[in-house]
Amino acid sequence: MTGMAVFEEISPADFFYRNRDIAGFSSPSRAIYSTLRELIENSLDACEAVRVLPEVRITLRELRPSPTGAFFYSVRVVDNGSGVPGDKIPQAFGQVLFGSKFRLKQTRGTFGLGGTMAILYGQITTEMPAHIVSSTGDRYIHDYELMIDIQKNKPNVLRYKVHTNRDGWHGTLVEFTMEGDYTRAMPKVLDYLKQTAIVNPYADITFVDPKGRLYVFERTIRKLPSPPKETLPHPYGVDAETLYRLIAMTNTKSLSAFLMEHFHRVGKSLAGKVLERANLDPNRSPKTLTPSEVSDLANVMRSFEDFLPPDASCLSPLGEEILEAGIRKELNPEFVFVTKRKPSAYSGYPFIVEVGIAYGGGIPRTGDIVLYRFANRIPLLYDETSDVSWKVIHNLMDWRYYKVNPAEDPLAIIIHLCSTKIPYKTVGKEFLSDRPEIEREILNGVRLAARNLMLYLMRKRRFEIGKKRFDLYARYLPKIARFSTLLSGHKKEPDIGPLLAKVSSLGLESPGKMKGREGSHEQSPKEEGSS
Amino acid sequence: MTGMAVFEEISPADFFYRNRDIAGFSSPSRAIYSTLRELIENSLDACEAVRVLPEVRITLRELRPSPTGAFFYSVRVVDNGSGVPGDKIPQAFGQVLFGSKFRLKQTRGTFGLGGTMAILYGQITTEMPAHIVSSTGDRYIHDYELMIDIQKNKPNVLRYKVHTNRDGWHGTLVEFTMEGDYTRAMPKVLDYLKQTAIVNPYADITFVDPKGRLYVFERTIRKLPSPPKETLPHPYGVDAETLYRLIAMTNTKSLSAFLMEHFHRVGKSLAGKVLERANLDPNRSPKTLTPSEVSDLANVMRSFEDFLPPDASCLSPLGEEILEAGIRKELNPEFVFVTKRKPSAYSGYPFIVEVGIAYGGGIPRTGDIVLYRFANRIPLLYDETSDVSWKVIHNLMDWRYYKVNPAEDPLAIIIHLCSTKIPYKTVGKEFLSDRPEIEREILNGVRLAARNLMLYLMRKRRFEIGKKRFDLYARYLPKIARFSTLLSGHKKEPDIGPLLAKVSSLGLESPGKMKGREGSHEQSPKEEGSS
Amino acid sequence: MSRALRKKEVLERLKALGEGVYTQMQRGIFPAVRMASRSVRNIDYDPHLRQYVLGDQKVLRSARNVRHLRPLAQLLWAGHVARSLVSQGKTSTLRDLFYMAQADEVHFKDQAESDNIVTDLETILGYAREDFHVFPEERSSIFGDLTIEYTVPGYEGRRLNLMSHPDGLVIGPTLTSAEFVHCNAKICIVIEKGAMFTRFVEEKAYERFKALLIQTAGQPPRATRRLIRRLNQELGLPVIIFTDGDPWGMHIATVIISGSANAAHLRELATPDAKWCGVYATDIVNYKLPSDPLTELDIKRLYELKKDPRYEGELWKREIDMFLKIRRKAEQEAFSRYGLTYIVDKYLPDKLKELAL
Amino acid sequence: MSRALRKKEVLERLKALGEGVYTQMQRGIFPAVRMASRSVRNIDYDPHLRQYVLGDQKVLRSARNVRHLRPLAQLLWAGHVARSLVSQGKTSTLRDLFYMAQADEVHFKDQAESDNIVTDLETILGYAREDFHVFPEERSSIFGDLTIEYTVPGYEGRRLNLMSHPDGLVIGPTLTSAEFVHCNAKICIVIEKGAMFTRFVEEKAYERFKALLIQTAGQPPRATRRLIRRLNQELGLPVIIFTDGDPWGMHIATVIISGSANAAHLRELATPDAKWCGVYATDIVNYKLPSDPLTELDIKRLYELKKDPRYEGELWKREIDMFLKIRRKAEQEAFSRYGLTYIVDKYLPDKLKELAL
Repeated sequence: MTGMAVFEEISPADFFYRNRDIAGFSSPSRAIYSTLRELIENSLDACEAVRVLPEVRITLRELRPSPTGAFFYSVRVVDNGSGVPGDKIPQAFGQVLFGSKFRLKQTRGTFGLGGTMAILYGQITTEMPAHIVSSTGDRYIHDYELMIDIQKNKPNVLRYKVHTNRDGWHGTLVEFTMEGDYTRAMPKVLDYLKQTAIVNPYADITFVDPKGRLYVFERTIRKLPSPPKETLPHPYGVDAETLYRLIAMTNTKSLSAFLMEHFHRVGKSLAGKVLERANLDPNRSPKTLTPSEVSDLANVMRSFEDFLPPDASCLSPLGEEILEAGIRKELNPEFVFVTKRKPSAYSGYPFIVEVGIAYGGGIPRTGDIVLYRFANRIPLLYDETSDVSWKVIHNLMDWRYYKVNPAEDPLAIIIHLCSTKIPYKTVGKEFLSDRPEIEREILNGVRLAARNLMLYLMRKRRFEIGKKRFDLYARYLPKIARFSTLLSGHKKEPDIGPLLAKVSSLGLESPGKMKGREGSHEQSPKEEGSS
Repeated sequence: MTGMAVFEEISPADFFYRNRDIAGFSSPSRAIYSTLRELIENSLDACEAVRVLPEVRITLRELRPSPTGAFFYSVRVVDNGSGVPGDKIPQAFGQVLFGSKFRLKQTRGTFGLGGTMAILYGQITTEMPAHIVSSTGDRYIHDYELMIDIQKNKPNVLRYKVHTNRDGWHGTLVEFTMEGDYTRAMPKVLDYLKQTAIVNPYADITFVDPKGRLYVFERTIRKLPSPPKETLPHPYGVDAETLYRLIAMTNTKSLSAFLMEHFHRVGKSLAGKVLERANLDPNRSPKTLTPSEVSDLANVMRSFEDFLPPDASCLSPLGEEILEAGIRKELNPEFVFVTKRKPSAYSGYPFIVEVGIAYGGGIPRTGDIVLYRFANRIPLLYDETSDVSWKVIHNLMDWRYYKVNPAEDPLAIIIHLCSTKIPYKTVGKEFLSDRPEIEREILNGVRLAARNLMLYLMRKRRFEIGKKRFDLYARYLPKIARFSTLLSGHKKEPDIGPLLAKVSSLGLESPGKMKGREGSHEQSPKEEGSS
Repeated sequence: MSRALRKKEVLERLKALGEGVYTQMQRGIFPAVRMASRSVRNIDYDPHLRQYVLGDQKVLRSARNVRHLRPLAQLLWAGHVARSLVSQGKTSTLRDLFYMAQADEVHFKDQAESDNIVTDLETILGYAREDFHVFPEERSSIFGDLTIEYTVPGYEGRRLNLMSHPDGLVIGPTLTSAEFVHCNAKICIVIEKGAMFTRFVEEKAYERFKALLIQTAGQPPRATRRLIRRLNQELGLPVIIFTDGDPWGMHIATVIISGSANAAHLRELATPDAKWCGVYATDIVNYKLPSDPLTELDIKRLYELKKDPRYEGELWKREIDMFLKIRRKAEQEAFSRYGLTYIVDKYLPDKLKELAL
Repeated sequence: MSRALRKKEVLERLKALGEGVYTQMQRGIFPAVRMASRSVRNIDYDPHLRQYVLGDQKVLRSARNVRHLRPLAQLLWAGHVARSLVSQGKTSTLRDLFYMAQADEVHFKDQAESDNIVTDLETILGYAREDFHVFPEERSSIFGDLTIEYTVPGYEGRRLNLMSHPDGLVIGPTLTSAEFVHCNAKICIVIEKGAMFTRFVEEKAYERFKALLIQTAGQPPRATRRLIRRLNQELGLPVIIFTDGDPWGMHIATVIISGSANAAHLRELATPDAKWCGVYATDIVNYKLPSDPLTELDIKRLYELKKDPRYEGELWKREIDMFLKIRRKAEQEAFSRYGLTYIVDKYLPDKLKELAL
């Protein structure tokens, strides 16, 4: 028999090396964008982790042309964040699927791939080591040069030095070379930075691009969003696999204690009810459960109606003040309304939706609503039409009801979703899948925002109408006086002064009041002779 | 300092367990579709690997409602393919990133994730083991029950039996339980099966769905596509990382031999030219290269102009005969044209594009072209508008030039890309990224197909015109005779017999010939008095 | 009512309009003008008068309402212009009026707006705009053995027999305001199209049927409708109307017979005893006329007519149903398939017999 | 050429057409008819005749070409109908013709097709369709001190003075075929619109300027163009043309003066000495007329006119450039902003002086 298959195993680093398209490194221009983005997001996370107002300095230098018609660049990002402990640095930057982002806590990155993928890509395209300098603010600054052993998925340290940290500096510097195409990536990169500034108005970001141009995104508010807390899993998100893991590691002696200790918002009485429904003795040791009992328990937990929704303390929304500051700073609109929705949950993961609407001023008329999408403070730039927000705005909203014309009005909508787990559809982190719970919250937020915009526009129009009103009287009363005088054959025109005075002082009935039987005659003009 | 991150490592199985959205298991209905698809594709690959006409039997049974409002199903797929060697079965079905598909050879699966992900998903949702029976056609049939240890990414064998293989059976049976929603998945599943039948007309596929309905896709051609061969990497696709690996494992003693032995289509003279360009001695041992020399060599190889394009023997296109048989079988059109493009390459990966066009007959008028996309004989069903084929058909083709109206004509276009590496944008394998080389081949194929359709439609019209021609003479000559008689005042009408005889026997000049100065008067009618 | 008397009354009513507004303003109250509403809900068919009339609902144009300011100013201006035209014996058109407004800095955004104000003025005065000398631009024409005497300045007392010019005489302000002196015709045939009018003249239908021929060129202008009414009322001529065989042709006849909803505020335009004599839907069948399929718009129109009180007679009902059954329509010229003289030699005598005329 | 002679020649040419086809068929060859091409490339402006004429290119309608079969049959049918009309002294319209075809089972897909065949027949015969008694449906009208004598059957020898009816007399087949007997007018004023025509009558422009007034109701029908030419050629009346001030109004004047490309196959329709007297673009400026912005279509049309040889005179160039400069247009009625009589009291005398008439 011929053609027998050969079976083999590959490492995760090797897998992503072979399939780098799916992580956002499909072309030189995309690679530049993805690299900057991953590094900036890691920096911002590292700052917020230690409650420091972020300062991120980015430098991209062009080195020489590459053989494929693109260029080689040196990329360097420095932040004032938490820093990485010296002994973790090699793995954190030289091993795929290693990192600090696998817990149930809101962070920007999700897959634990980004930073290492960027370094991996740089290594593949230039075969040069990466340079990492970091300190957690203690007495030492750690300084590494390393490469990734792709087949083994292990870091390979080429050089390691320790410096004395005289100034108590904390933060991380990442520097490496890579192939890329900045010219083509530039619009997206600048767009990304601008949008990042919208949701991080408390950050100070500078970027020196390969042409030597300096872009500054200044801090306009000195308030950080409240920090997220780590949380236990919510029972709704549990499956048998999770239960197995927890049973293996628990120290609890009874099922009742097991549920209370390892799950979010489960108290004694709720634990009892759940176990009763699952036909399990609350005092039994969790270690004694059979596979089918584990499976039953998981099913009961997922379908039990009385759990409280997950606590949102593990989330860190921007808050209305920060979001509004960011929108005003970067978009400079005539009108802004922002709203933070109450916490909600999907599949046991808590989330909060924040919605902003911006009208007029610096918002351009593009023939459509300008949509800014953010997930855990990351701007989402690609594949807008696949995103649930796009669906909400274009398919679910009836804008006519809010007297808004998306094709004509200068309008921007800002959607920020924060969650312990963002439901991306792809590793490229570009758009959200349409979970019904999230869709509903976005829709309600956009509705509230639209309602407030409508009220603003109505007030604005009312004011303008009042101004026009007097002008109309001043224009037409003299004519009515003149022609009625001519028609009736009087010599002297009547005095319109008293009537004009009434208009300006008393304020006549509003136009709306005159409708009905005695209203204005609104028959439309017709052609002579037709009927 | 607070909020210090905790660093940890996770297994690949764990990574996909936590992020199953990205592999196509985002909802119960999507999970059913992805599961069937992965298993069927594995089966077809296994049959073709041993040049056997595929017979695939699929059964999906509904077991009971699930707590989330969906259902539990038993899924079972049996094929007559190569089978898996007994000792490899646990890893092949119980370990993520293990499989037979990591080599440079055209296969349906790409990521080596599909089958195991389906089993993993079944285990997560039902906590039941999977049942695998397989034989390679030798004396033994291996029969396993196993589960996946997700945290360790290792198979956990619960039961193992060996049966005697009396009938020389070879093939694989996979059976497990899972949560799903067949009712919602049904349209996509049936669409998938129909499209699979288009590109596999040599396969016999049956499907019994949960309602007990039997769907049969019969074999209509007994010819298999020529088998793909494994191939060496092409120099254009090389990077420093690949070079490192090859240097580490090579037995060659000189750089010249190294290049000739490990790369596709590199002979002695080409190897010499490449090494000269890289300033390297052809007789030097590859093991002595420094990192920067490796990097330089990779750059030279990627930018060297004189390499032959990769050989396509590693590819297995359907061929025009099979593709046409598949289109006729499932779409039953009035006209079909298929074309296989010459092999080409992107980034060192060879590929072949096959294009079919089908017109009329069973093709519905939908107001747009019906597009069927295939990659390595896999139908692509989702996200059509993101695919490069969609771009070609809607943005790059000027259909008017081919006298085709996509909004009115009943038209289907079939695009099949085969390659050792399909450039998917996502792990979900739904659409192709727009590599310029691929885009160009698709465009040229569609153009050729459109040109042939245009010729067919023109011939068809010409035939119809000929038929009408005689009728027109038979109708109008008598009138001309009558009115000219009346006008001239003659008594007897002229005999039109000789003229009619001329029309039917001689065949007059074609209408096109009469153009020019003495041509028909084509002034359009105008209103009286205007000019 | 004599022409002189009409003129006097128009002028008096115009003055009263001005006086009312003037007095209100002098008293320091926001001036308002009340008039009958012309909204659809206030238009009723009067079976006694056999035409549309306005009901009792009124609307108020009041300067209290800012949206009424401009129409009120426009209305008074239009009154002022009407007064000048009538006193000076000049005529004008709706379009002239639109432009004249600019001289007085009264703004109309388009002619539709100024036309509507003229209709307001008609409603308030109870007189058609021809009575204050605003004429339409479209013209119909007439031919036949009727002698008229002009009343316009410069032509007073001069007479003309309307058979003088076989191509037809234009029906304009001078003919409309002329008196009838002598008539030898026994019937008035109103024809929708100029070509058919010429055919009737050529085939000497005016002699054979002792007919006055009028061509309306589509929907007849009001001046023509009033002339037809006068021929019927003053001279006692029966009137028959010959149009294309489709809902639009039927409606030309109906507007002549029963007036239009648009002119419900006016009297003396309708000729209730006039008869429609074709082209009927049944003619299309009986005469096997070349025909075209009804369009969707035609069919929609037919269903509207079914609900219209003016279409309650047997004839209307029968023909509407037949149109809807055969779903086809035909033009007057369709009779040409039987030769040019057929319509006068055969069809018209048939029809007169059928209508017992 | 006298009317009787014209008639004889028309009949002879019709017969020749039939004879040619008949003979070819009898010889067993596919019949063909040759005629001057009316394609744009074959239309030239003849500065001597001062009108468009056809060049030397010919087209062949040949039964060898299947696409010519139907038009050839239609052409012969149309010739047959023309012969019947002329011999019987009847008239018809383009629309009648379209329907009459059905009696003879000759199919036209629409009236545009049958109209085009009539134009073919005109080209072959060298006579306008009025000469074979096919008249348009649109009508113009006339007023002024001209006495005519009818030639149509039944009215032969009868005379009429065209001042008989101040609303105007319709210009139809009988007037077109009448002879001029006596004329006291010294000028002919052609006016685009009916309302302005009435204004001229009312203001007695016909007395003050000794004028014949003609209203064209838009683009004048050919019968009216030929009448204007006859007034100019036979009676020596200068002709001035007064239209709206826009490219379309200019073109009404130009078609009267120089003919249309559509009728390049015909002579005796143009009046090369007629003058356009407004509304000019410069009038809009000088008289500060109420005006509207030019539409895109207007502007496109102006650029077309710039390239048209009929617009080579100084006046045309000046006005086209001015229109393009001010980008505005005005209607004739725009003069009403200065009151209704302004146009006759002030504007027209100014213009006559300007044109030295």
